[in-house]
Amino acid sequence: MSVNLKQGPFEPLIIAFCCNWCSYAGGDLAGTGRMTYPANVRVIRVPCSSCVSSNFILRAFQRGADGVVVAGCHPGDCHYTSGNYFARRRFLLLQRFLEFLGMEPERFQVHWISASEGNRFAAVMTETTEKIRALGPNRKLRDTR
Amino acid sequence: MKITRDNLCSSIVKEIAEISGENVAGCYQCGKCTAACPVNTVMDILPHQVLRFLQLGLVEALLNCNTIWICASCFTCAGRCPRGVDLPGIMEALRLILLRKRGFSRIKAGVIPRVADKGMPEQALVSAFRKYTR
Amino acid sequence: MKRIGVFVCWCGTNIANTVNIEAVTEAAGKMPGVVYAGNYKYMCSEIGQSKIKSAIIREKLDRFVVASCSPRMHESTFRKTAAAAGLNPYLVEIANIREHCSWVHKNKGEATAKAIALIRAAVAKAARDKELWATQIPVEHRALVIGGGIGGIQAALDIADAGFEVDLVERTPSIGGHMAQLDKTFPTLDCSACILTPKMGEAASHPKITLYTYSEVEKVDGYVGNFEATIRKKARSVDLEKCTGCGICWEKCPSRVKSEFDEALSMRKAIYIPFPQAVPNVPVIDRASCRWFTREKCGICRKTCPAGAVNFDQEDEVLQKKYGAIVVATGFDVLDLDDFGEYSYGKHPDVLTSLEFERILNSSGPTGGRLLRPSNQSPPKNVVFIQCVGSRDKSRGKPYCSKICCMYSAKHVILFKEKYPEAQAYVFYIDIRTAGKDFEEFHRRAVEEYGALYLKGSAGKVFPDGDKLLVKGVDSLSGHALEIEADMVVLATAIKAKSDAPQLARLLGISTDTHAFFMEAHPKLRPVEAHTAGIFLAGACQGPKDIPETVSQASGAAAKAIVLLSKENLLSDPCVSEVNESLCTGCLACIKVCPYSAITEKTIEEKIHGKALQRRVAEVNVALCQGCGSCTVSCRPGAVNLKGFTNEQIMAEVDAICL
Amino acid sequence: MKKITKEKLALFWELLARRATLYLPLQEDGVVNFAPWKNGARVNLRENSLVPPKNVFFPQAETYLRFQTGAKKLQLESLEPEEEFILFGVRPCDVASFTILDKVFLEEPVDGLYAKRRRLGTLVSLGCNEPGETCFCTSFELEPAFAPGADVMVWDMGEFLLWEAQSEKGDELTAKINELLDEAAPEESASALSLRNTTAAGEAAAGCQQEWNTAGLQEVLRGKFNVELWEKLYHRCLGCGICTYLCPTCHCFDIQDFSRGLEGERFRCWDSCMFAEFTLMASGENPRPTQKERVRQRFLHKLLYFPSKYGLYACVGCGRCVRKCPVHLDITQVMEPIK
Amino acid sequence: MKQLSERIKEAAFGSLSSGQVEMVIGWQKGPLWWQSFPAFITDPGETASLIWDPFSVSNLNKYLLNEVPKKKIALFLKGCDALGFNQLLRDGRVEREKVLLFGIPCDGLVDPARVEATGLSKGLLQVKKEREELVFYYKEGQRKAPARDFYYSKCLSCRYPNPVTCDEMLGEAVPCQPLERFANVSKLEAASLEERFTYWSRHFSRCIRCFACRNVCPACSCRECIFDIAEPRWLGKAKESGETLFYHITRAYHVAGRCVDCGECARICPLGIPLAELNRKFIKDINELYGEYDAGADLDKEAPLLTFKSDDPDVSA
Repeated sequence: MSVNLKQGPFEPLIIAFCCNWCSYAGGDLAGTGRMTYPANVRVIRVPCSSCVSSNFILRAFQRGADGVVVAGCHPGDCHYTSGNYFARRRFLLLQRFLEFLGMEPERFQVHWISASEGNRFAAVMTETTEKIRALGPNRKLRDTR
Repeated sequence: MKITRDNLCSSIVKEIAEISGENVAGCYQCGKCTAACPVNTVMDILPHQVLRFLQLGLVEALLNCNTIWICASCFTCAGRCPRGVDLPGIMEALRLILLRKRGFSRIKAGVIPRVADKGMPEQALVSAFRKYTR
Repeated sequence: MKRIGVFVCWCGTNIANTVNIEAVTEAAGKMPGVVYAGNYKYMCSEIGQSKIKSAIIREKLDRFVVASCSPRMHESTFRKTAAAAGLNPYLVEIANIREHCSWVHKNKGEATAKAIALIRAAVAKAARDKELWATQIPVEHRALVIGGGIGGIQAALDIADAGFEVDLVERTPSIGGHMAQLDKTFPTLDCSACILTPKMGEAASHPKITLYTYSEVEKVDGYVGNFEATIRKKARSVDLEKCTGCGICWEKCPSRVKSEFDEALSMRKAIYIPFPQAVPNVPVIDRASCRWFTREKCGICRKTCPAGAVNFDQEDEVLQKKYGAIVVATGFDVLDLDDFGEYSYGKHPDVLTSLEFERILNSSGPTGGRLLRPSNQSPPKNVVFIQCVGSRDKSRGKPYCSKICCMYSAKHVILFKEKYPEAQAYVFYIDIRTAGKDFEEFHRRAVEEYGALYLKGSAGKVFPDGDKLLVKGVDSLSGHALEIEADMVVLATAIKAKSDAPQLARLLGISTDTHAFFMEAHPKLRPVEAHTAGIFLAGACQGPKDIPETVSQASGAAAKAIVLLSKENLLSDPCVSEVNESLCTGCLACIKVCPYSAITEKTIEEKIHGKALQRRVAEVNVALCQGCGSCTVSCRPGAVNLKGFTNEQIMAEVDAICL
Repeated sequence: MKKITKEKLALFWELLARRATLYLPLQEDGVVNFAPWKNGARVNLRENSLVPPKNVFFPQAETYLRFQTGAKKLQLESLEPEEEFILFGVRPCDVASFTILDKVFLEEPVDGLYAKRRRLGTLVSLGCNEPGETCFCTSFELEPAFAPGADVMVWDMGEFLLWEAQSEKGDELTAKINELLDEAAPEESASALSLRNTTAAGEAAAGCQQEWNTAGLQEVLRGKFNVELWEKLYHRCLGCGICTYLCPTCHCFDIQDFSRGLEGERFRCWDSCMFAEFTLMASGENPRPTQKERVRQRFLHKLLYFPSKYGLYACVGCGRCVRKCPVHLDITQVMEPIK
Repeated sequence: MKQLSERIKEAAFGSLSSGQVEMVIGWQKGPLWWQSFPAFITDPGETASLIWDPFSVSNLNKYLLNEVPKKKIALFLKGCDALGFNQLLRDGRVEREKVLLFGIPCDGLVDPARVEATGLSKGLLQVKKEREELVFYYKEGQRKAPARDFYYSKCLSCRYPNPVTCDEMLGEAVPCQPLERFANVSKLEAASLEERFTYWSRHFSRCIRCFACRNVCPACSCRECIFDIAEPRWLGKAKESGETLFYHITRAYHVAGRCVDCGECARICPLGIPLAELNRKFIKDINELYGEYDAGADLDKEAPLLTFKSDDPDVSA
């Protein structure tokens, strides 16, 4: 079994957890508007950004993600009113903690993208992919098997 | 500055309303008159301020300003006023009070040759005299 | 082993142009658990769906994945397809290879690889799908309305008219609320009492409405469709049945106390009705000021009551009632002006709040409608109205706009000028906000017809000057600092939430905003619902409102309640959280993060090493849970899982998508 | 007997490491553990390692099978260690622990992975000059400064190390590095013997307070499965794995799979009888439901079950558990009341 | 300390013999100078064996999770233990009315490693504390040294030397002179990303997953830990750096906002991994971002991860 680092020029793998009501819909809108962003991004749909456990984020890194994005409704706009406020605290602490352990902070990002922000969705995904491409493959949490 | 009902409803305020036929209370100070006025840059009290002064009963300040004389009665302000206030009419009322009641003359025949250029139509001079003198 | 089917949709050329359908179908066929993979031009079409149905039967599929457009588009379609083929509809997963793939990527190789990854994740998730069933929750066909102001009255009437029983609980001795205190209403200048009292009477006599005045809700348990409320009927000391409302008792009563209804501008008796049109027209004894109760002397009311209705021994009565829906219409309070010393409020009798002014204007008020200066009973010639007292003031007051002050100040100007045409009204305002039908016109009338001088700016100081009040203010339009000699000053005091709103919120399990107004479930789309299912909001308890808004929100809340009450059973979305009790430690962190108060604690008994032990665990109320999943993350051992999005499922998706 | 002066050690490590992977007690952040030597590593020959060197023969986790599942066929590939290595600086107690592990892993059915590693490794033992505070190897009739099971025996004599091959493998290794070894003078060789004698004279004599009379312990413990002592003893156990993971003789393991899509690998990894899930069955049943049963198991396994089966105690008196148990469940003490 | 020791015996005897409690949890002494360990006593006659000495470091309150008393259990709490007790209380893991708490003011405890580092341990028989000094007893005689020189570093930065909760205080309150507790965190924060990664990788590479750090932690009180659960298996058992990192991130994250900073995780780690610094990073960040919060002490405040403010700092990059 390989270490899952593909041959050829480095193509980052970005896993994006998107809340169903805003960011996933924003992603849909990016599609309907035929905007483009790199195919490196793969989206997992969750009901709310507050439903994204650090376990999933770390798991993605272990299993080969070079970057992880969590996207949710803008603060104040949560479909469930308060979910993203809790998420905001959880993720800010996690982000700073990962940085403390020596992970590049760019690898774990949180963005607020509304259902109407298809362009923002595409822009965030493009930007993130480019940033991570520049950083190179993540080896720090990755399972070496 | 003290504001009293007497000032607000002084006879001169009533007279202005009577001459112009306008209720200055109609103005809500959006400032469109001033914004539209082609000569606002040379006025010392701006058109909307004229109305505000009247709402506050501050007539004397208006009788001493240059605005009422600079106003050419082009009616741009009146045409654009969302409240339908006839500001040129009020300007006219202020002028009339000065001219009729106080014997004020804005221009005197003696200065005309100096200020008028040669091409000025006589009709303009005549109407200026009608407008600016007793 | 699972038997998973994968159906790849071309979406005409929408997907097929960018994604290599054949390659994707082939790859899908090799995924773990997949026993069939096929593709078709339009999966969502009748033919497409029948292909799925026949494959389910032919291949004995026990779940399937559709790789197509966004699940937000056709998830429900394919769930129905599953149901039609005899599969539980929650055994379907969608891989979004259109919006999230073919439409946003240009390179066919990349898009194909990504489509495969997305399908792999969906397959991994589907393999862990479980059959889910909506639960049925019976509905108690009765409503509780808390608050007997115009909002509560309207909601109660609407619900009752729809044929459901309503209990209307009001804390004070009479229904009517603030509206009963008002003289006229803007912008029509209808007499407030004239339009309110018929409604009060209607509520009192409605066969489906039970009034509980002088009563309070003490406890609410249960959940949507099945609330159980504890109502305390405070001892009125007067028998509701026997009393005829003749009024002899309060005429004879020797104790005088400041009238709450008249904003302390008049005196009432210890046995009293708050105002002449009170409903019910039955007095209460205010035991704190009654001589019988404080000194055990007197008893005049009991002696004089021709009906023998006075009963000093009456005790509080506590009722337990069941309800399917609750409408909260508890109204508002007026801001306390202790922090606004510059207005001399409380120091000079001629400085009044708008509500006090309203009482003075009112013909049934303390002055019998004669508008006179409280200090010397002379007619006022100059009255200064100051708006935004405490509103839009983030340092000493409330940062929000109280919304009704611009309009009632205009109304006050007009009423004042109607009484004293020769007098002058001055209004200090910061902005004039007259959004409402006929509102701007009404305001302009105050300015233009009634000659009120509106001064843009605020008053900085109000202080006595002889027998007058000197108001120092500014007209920021002309840039003049002003002084006005006034006979009266009326302060448009900010509206605030009821001071005990947070307690009520806790009791109901709903939330309040930063200003203690009750929070609506969604500011735009669910403005009359509270977060907690089955609880609805009406009127100023949710934020400052005028009468028509209150009435319409009350009708909206009533309509929502009626929708709920008219159902025999509620069907709940099965994608809700569930607690694995054996893993649950009972830390109850989940309760703290649940926006819907859907999680409660319960005690379970279990045998550990032969000993029966009791311990607390979390319990999800499926009727209240909306499926956000916030609780799942707050649970460290993962004892709480969101059905349809379990930890195991998301983890499997992560593993699969990262391959 | 040979010797090597300490100045030459750096060169010596380099030479050894060129022959095979060289495991040495290396110090990092104040902790000494056996690890492959690399240039610049800090070798500590004074202290015994914290984690016993059993992990060189029996790693904490080792993959031994790779698999690939397709739609129909299953492909398997076995893995086994290939690399020769030298394990230098193992204390005699830890060398004795290999004898115990050998009983478990080398008797039928033979554990191929362990057996292969035993074949691939050359064991160089370093005698102890002075017992540690928690040492009690003499309680098990071991010699602090002599390890019969080692391929080479080494003694630290201050300025130099004495080197004596004790097996064929030891001779081979000696031959390979002969260039750096000098012949020891007779009186130098004799000093090794005197060191053996002084240390063997008893740890008590050398200032050690841990002396544990294990005579007849096995007999005493027989039939003590249900005594009340266990009821009292287990309370303070935190249920962590320190004692078992730091024990040179503990050898329990678990088998786990790791998979990534259709590919995967199977590995074995240390497990600890102190953990609740060690005996947890898939049904949810747990035959050792509380820490009491687990603590009892650990002590009885070492001192009763193992000796009953193999004829020797599964404890070598290295003192690691005594030193590191956070609640001082000291094996030398807790058995006293039973006696 | 002698006095305190006596008071502990008295308190234990009193509460057991009066029938007020059915078990007392305290400390007993082993044969070696540093061996002080938790003791569980049900017989009043055995209370004389209880001790209090500079090595009574074990936190006793977590044992409450295993015991199911019919009546009450009495136990002794130091300042740090009291914080942990409150956290267990908050997590609903102990019932207040089932315990009788004796508070012990504690100005610091001795780290045997520091004694060893000075060479004082050779032939050492006993260590006693006399006022501000430690007295080291040997066969040949005794030596003295300032006590604070030998304290655990966690004790030197202790901010709650006196228990914040108890039913009865044994002994006088001691002064609190904590050293800056975030010094190491700040130092690491100032280092480069790679330096930090190397630092933590080196430390984590030693981890043997004995779970002692978890088992000793008063904030880790789950009935079944996420790391032990087989389905789904979050933490594999391989010796993989990624998994070890997952373990340490998750352990620290799970106690974020709940860690009482007692430092037991770092003290207990047999491999010397500075685990408390991970917890302190969270504490420091929480204090900076959401306002000072002392888990176990600030009982009127909501735990920082279970609440929010609408104007919290944003996480968006």
